[in-house]
Amino acid sequence: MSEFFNSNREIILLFVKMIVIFGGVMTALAYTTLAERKIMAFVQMRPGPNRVGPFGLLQPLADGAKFLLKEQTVPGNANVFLYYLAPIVSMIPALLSFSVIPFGPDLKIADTNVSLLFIFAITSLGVYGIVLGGWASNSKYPLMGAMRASAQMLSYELSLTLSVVGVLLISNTLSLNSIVLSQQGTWLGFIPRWNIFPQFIGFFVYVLSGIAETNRLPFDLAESEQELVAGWHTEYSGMKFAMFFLAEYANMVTVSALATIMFLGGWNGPMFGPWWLQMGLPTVWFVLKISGFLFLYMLIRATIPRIRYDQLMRFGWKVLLPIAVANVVLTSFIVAIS
Amino acid sequence: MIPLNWYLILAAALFLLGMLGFFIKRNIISLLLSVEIMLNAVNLTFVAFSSRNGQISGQIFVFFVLVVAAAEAAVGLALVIAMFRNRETLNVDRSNLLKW
Amino acid sequence: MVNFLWLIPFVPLLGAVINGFWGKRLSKGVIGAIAAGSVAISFAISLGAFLQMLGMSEQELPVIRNYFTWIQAGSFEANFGFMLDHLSGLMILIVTGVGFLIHIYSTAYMHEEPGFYRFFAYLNLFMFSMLTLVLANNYLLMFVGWEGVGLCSYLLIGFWFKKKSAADAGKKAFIVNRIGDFGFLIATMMMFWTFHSLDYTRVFAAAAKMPSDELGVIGTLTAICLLMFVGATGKSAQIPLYVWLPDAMEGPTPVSALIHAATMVTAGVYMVARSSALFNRAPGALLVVAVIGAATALIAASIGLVQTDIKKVLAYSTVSQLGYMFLACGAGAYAAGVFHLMTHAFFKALLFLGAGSVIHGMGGIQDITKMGGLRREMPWTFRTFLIGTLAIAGVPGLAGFFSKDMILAAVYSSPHFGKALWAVGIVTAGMTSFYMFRLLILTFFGNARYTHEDVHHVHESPSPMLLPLILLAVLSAVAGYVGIPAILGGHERIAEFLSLGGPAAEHGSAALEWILMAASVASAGIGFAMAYVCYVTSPELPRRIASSAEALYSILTSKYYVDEIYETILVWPLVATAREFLWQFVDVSVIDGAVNGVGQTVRGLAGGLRHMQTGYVRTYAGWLLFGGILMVAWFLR
Amino acid sequence: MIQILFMFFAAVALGAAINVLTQKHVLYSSLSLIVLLTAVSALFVLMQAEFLAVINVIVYAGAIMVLFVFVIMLLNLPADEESNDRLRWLKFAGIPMGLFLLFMVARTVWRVEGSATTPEIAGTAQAIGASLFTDYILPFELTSLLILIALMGAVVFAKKDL
Repeated sequence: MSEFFNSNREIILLFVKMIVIFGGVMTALAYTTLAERKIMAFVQMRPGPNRVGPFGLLQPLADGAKFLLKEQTVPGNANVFLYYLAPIVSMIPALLSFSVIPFGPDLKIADTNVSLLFIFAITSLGVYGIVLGGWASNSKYPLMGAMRASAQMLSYELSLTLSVVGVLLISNTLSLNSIVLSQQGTWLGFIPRWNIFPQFIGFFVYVLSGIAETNRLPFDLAESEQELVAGWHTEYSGMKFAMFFLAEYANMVTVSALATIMFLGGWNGPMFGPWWLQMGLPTVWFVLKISGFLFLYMLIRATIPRIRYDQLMRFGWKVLLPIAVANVVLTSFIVAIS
Repeated sequence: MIPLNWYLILAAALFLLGMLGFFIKRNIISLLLSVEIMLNAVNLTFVAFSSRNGQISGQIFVFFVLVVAAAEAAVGLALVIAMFRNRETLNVDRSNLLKW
Repeated sequence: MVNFLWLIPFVPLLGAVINGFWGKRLSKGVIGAIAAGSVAISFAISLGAFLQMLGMSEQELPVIRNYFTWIQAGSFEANFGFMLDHLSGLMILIVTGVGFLIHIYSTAYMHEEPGFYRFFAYLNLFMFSMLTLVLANNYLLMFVGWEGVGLCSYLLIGFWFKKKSAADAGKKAFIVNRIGDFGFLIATMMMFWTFHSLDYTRVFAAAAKMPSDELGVIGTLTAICLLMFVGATGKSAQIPLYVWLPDAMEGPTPVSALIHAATMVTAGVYMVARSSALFNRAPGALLVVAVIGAATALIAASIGLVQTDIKKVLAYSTVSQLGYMFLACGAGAYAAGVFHLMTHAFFKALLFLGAGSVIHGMGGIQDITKMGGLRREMPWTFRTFLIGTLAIAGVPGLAGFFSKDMILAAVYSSPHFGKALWAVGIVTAGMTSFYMFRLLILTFFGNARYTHEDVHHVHESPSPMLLPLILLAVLSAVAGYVGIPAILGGHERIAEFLSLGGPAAEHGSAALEWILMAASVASAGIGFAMAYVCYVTSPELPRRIASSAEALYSILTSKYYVDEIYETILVWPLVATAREFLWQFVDVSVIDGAVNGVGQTVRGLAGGLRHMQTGYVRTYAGWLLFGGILMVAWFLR
Repeated sequence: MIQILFMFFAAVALGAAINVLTQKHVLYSSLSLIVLLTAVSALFVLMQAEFLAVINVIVYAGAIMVLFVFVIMLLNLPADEESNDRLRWLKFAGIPMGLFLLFMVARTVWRVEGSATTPEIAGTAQAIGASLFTDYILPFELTSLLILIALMGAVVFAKKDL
């Protein structure tokens, strides 16, 4: 037995990491939904879910059970194959991107020298789930939602990608781990060397595009309840709907994690205590930063009204994209002369 | 280590499939898709040769092929939309006015 | 001032540019001021440069300024550069001085013309070209000026281009000049072939090392000189290319005065004088120059005897006088030629301007048989015209006398056919005197032969026209004093000044010179006497002579049928060949046939091939594939 | 191991390509093409061209194919009808000829010997970028021009009142 462990240590370690990360992520996603509902309730001065377990803490489990037990409906005239395929296509990329995110100095499944691009590549595939879901439902609201979503995600992907180019120019690598490492230390002894300070324009663009990219308010035109019922997943129910739902939250977490890595120093943070604490602290910092980010997301959702579709497009192409490009030019200029 | 031949034959097969598609399909979007298959086959050979000959140039060319493919898709699809608006069909055999 | 040499041509060019591009929007006063002012500046600079040059020692001369390399190709190099020496200094003074006066005159004369700005743009452009011609330091740049003046001459002759005769005259001048220019161009090429340079200094230095050609042998130098002289005959209206000059009188009168009397037509003389170093080594060419000059002088004068158009008389007179100048050059007396060039510029400009004044006063009538008695209406014109006539006729004391006398003396003592050429010169002088006094008498004396229906109000010209006349009259009177012959106590300063050495001609004895001078004065007197008899005392005499010697008279009035002969032997065959062969056969059958044939072939082929264009995308892709397979097959072969 | 991966992805690519051709509806063809692209990207990874693999997915799958799918949805196309035109027999002539051609090409290609001595190079972003911005700077700039022209062309073509 111990021989097996010794000879296959790498692989076993990898499997352990995978279980830890995905298990953690899935749990976290479930509780993110609860957190969102709670925060929304808090903002709107109502209690929120508080019936299932203490403070409603078991609510996600109840939700999950409900999703599993619901009847699987398929609309008439729907394209059944694609109808079933869509949630899977949505879910897989959303989870796949976690495989390269470093949750701590060692707590990562893989780190390639193109991790960042890998995440962009994977998330760019996420749009297919939405598009296919909307089209396969053979229903007008989902179709419109899907069209909006695809156009919106294509548009904002540009500014999203361009906004991090500044960071790349500074840190000189595409590996997420190296980017985190490049943000270690401090300026003047107390300001952390986070990219958010030199790259505040990029951060600003990134946050806005990230919100749009994940179809969150105020940019949730693809599923805007008041116009399109529920957008592309109007016709979905049960577990298939849950997968869309989880994919959306997973994307939120991915975007937040990326923001943390790119701009907020990743798992960097004050280190103290005994070795076992030091092992866990980076992950704690990382999760805390992500949580703060998610909190920002939810706060924005709760407070800012939805904008119109043409405004959305105009904002993306005429405001964010030029700013992102200008930021790239400015940064490269500064990098070049320094 | 995979022999270069394997890649080349795979690429040739893909290219021929793309070509075949171009000849037997009627939907203009299918034709564009076939062209994309052919471009991918070519990309594959480029990368194969680049990796095997230790020269980065092949990968650069793939980069350019991607750019051309993007441009082609943009213009091609715009044309598809225009064509569909005017003729209510995407069958290339129905659009044959431009002849002698 | 020699440092501003380049300004001399370029100020008029600037004037031409301003007037040419924006003249339409400027008022006539401004246009005239720009045109005349630019020439005045040019004249002032010329004068300054000339005076500065006089103060220079021999070693400093000639002043050469190379501004930039104009053409460089292989061993060939042509600079854009100017050269100032005594000859070109004198020339620029004549050109700018006379030119300035004529510009002043023109502002009044052309005042009613619609193309006022155009006229002055051309005139300034002409000044630029002429000054470039004169100042150039190499033959190629001279050629540029040469062509430039030709162009301006064409433009100005055809100034009234709506009149067919004027347009035709312009074309005639241009085409005839092309023949001469062709000769000049070939001469330039031969020169480069022989001397590997076109710069005056280097050409002359190289020529000085070459042996002189024998008389009667056409060596390289002789060939070059003869070809250059072909150019000169075109530009300076010598036999056989003189035919354009009389027609050129279709242009405005100031143009006739400036271009076709005073300056441009003397370019040939200038060129021969400039190339004296070459001509001196080609006695055969010199002889040809002399003979052609003498023949032109005689024939043109004889035609002038019977002309009735005031400007035509002066035109033939010009041709004749130019012949005189070439006669002098041919005799090796370049200085005399240039001297006559200068005096002629003054009095002929004066005569033309006077004629213009008359025409102006007569409201456009040019026929002297319809004039008469104008000296009362136009006293100042008459007085100046009289001085001009006396000057050209060779009355002692006036400019023409000295220059003509210098020429005749030189010709008499020239080695080849000197006496015969002298005799021609004397006869010509007599004829000149005759037709000039005939002109004077018919125009200004006797009774008015015009009716007041024809001419409403004969009037004296305005002062801007009279002022140049008076100045030119003064110059015509005194210009000769720079060349007083030795026997009259002078030094022939002009000859020393120009120092253009010809073949050594031994001066005759003082007695001989007296005799020659007397002969020339006598011939002038005879001419005057005959004119007086014919047109004052017995006015019916000319008609009787004409009827008794009808054949001769008709030959003269029809100008020896030269135009008709040219028409028959040159123009008609050309036109016929062009029409029947080049047009009807070569163009229609061969060229059009080839073009149409190509078109038909392509069309036929395309008619077959177009069926390749099925309109199906797949077919095109198939052809593409086919081509690709061919290429692959080629590489795998 | 790597051979197995190659075989797997090659099979996926070929299968996807065949599926592109055989599908009646163009949307399925598009989706199949995405699979093909992903497989080709995986093959790129096998050849250590990671950067290109990722770029291939981003550009092709993430943008170009989205555009295709978008257009297909926009036009709401029906499945291809079986048109009975004069060129129908081409399909049946084409397949054997294509196979023959494949055979010929394969026979030729089989003799190609990759020089095993030269080391495989990794297609990192750094290596590609360095080459792209030095040796290929002019073509690179020209592609931007090409993209701009294509952009304008697309805008013009897609206008309503063409």
